[in-house]
Amino acid sequence: MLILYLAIMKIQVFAVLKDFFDKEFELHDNITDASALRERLVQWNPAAATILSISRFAVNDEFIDNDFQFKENDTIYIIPPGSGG
Amino acid sequence: MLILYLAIMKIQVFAVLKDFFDKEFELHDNITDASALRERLVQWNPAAATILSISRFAVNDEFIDNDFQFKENDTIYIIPPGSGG
Amino acid sequence: MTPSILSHQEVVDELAYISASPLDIIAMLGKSHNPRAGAIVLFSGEVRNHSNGKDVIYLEYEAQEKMASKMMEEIIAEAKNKWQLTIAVAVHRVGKVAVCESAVAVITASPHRHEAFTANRYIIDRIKHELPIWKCEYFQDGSKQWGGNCNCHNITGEVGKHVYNA
Amino acid sequence: MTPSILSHQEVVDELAYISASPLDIIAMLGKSHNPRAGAIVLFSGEVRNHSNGKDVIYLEYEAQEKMASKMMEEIIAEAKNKWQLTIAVAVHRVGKVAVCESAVAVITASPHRHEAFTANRYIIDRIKHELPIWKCEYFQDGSKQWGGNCNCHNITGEVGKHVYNA
Repeated sequence: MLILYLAIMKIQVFAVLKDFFDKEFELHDNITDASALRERLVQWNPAAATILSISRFAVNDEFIDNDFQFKENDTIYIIPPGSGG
Repeated sequence: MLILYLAIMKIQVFAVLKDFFDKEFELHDNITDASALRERLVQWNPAAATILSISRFAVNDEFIDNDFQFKENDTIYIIPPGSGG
Repeated sequence: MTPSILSHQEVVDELAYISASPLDIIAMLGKSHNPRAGAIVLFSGEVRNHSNGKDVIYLEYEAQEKMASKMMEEIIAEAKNKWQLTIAVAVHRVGKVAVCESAVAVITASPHRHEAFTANRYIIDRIKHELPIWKCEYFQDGSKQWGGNCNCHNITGEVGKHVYNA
Repeated sequence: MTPSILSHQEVVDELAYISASPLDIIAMLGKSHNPRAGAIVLFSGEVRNHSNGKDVIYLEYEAQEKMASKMMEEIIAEAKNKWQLTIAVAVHRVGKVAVCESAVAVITASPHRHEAFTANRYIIDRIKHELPIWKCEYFQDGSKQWGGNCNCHNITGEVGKHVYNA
């Protein structure tokens, strides 16, 4: 019998991404990096593919690279391009 | 007997030029254009040659060219380079 | 309230890069004088009553406030150092902002004008392109629209790389 | 005083490009909002306490006021038209100006920020290079100096032709 370890990730999205996902949600998954998370979210809601492709991810209030390895209980922010000012 | 017609010109100078000339004075001379006036003022006070060479002349609140012909009773402003702001 | 809490409050006010209450650009300008500063430049980005061919009622700004604050602080420190500014401050509103209210304000000062102008433009350009702050426009016709995200990635080929006019 | 004289006074105030009394940049900024203007840029040129290695007490500005006013009006009209500005105002002080006081102020506003920044810089550059206004610095040591006339003629080869950074 195969046991998959499913990590808990807290996700928070902003601005227009809230039209596609809940503002905050948890993901129980075996995803370990940002690239995989992006793919997972696109599978989940294909309509968000374009905005996700130009959004950046952040952990601990710092932008992360695509190969950043998540740790258990990380809060991941998904940051679309800014439109401040 | 030769009679020279001496026109009256009112001259007004500004800023650093006041270190070389009275702020306002009259010139009774047979000068007819701006070039000649500049030469006349340099003869009068050679120390002002440099600043006069980079100053502009104005009549009726408009800058004039070197060949502008003065009329009797014109008030001529001598305008050194600006240093406002 | 003890004096130490009061003075902490003052420090926090000085560092408030993101504000939920209206920006008092008049008060900001009033504080921005320095006997070494010959040139002061203020930029105020204000809400227009018209956008995308529609009448605007108000905007609402959202931010990832911790990241936005930290990035603002870094941008200002970099500009202050690069152009040897006498004064550099910037604040961005969050929440509802009415027409004619200021959504973002930047003040720079330097001995001569070139630095104050260049640095001010640099700071506002980076704020508008890079900070995790987003506007949503609310229109008279009842519709809303998340605002003009920057499209620099189309030019640079990389998300998070930007091009600037200045 | 009749109402007509009062309203004439107001018109004159609006057109006061040269001022013998302190510039109230706070009041100028307070008036500079417009629902079509998304970007407001204010420049204030203020008197520094140090110049040419000496301590400055105050400056004194002299102007050929009629010409300076007329040129200011033309520069502002040109900028307003060229960059389609919503607001364009400028005032220059004459007489004694103390350290930290504003000697010249320019406000520009436009729908987007590029125009307001570019036009503001254009207006102040032309004011500083072209207008018949001169400063005299009065120093702590009792000396005075007529100030840094522009040297553009050394580059352009022609008096009255200027070069600009912007």
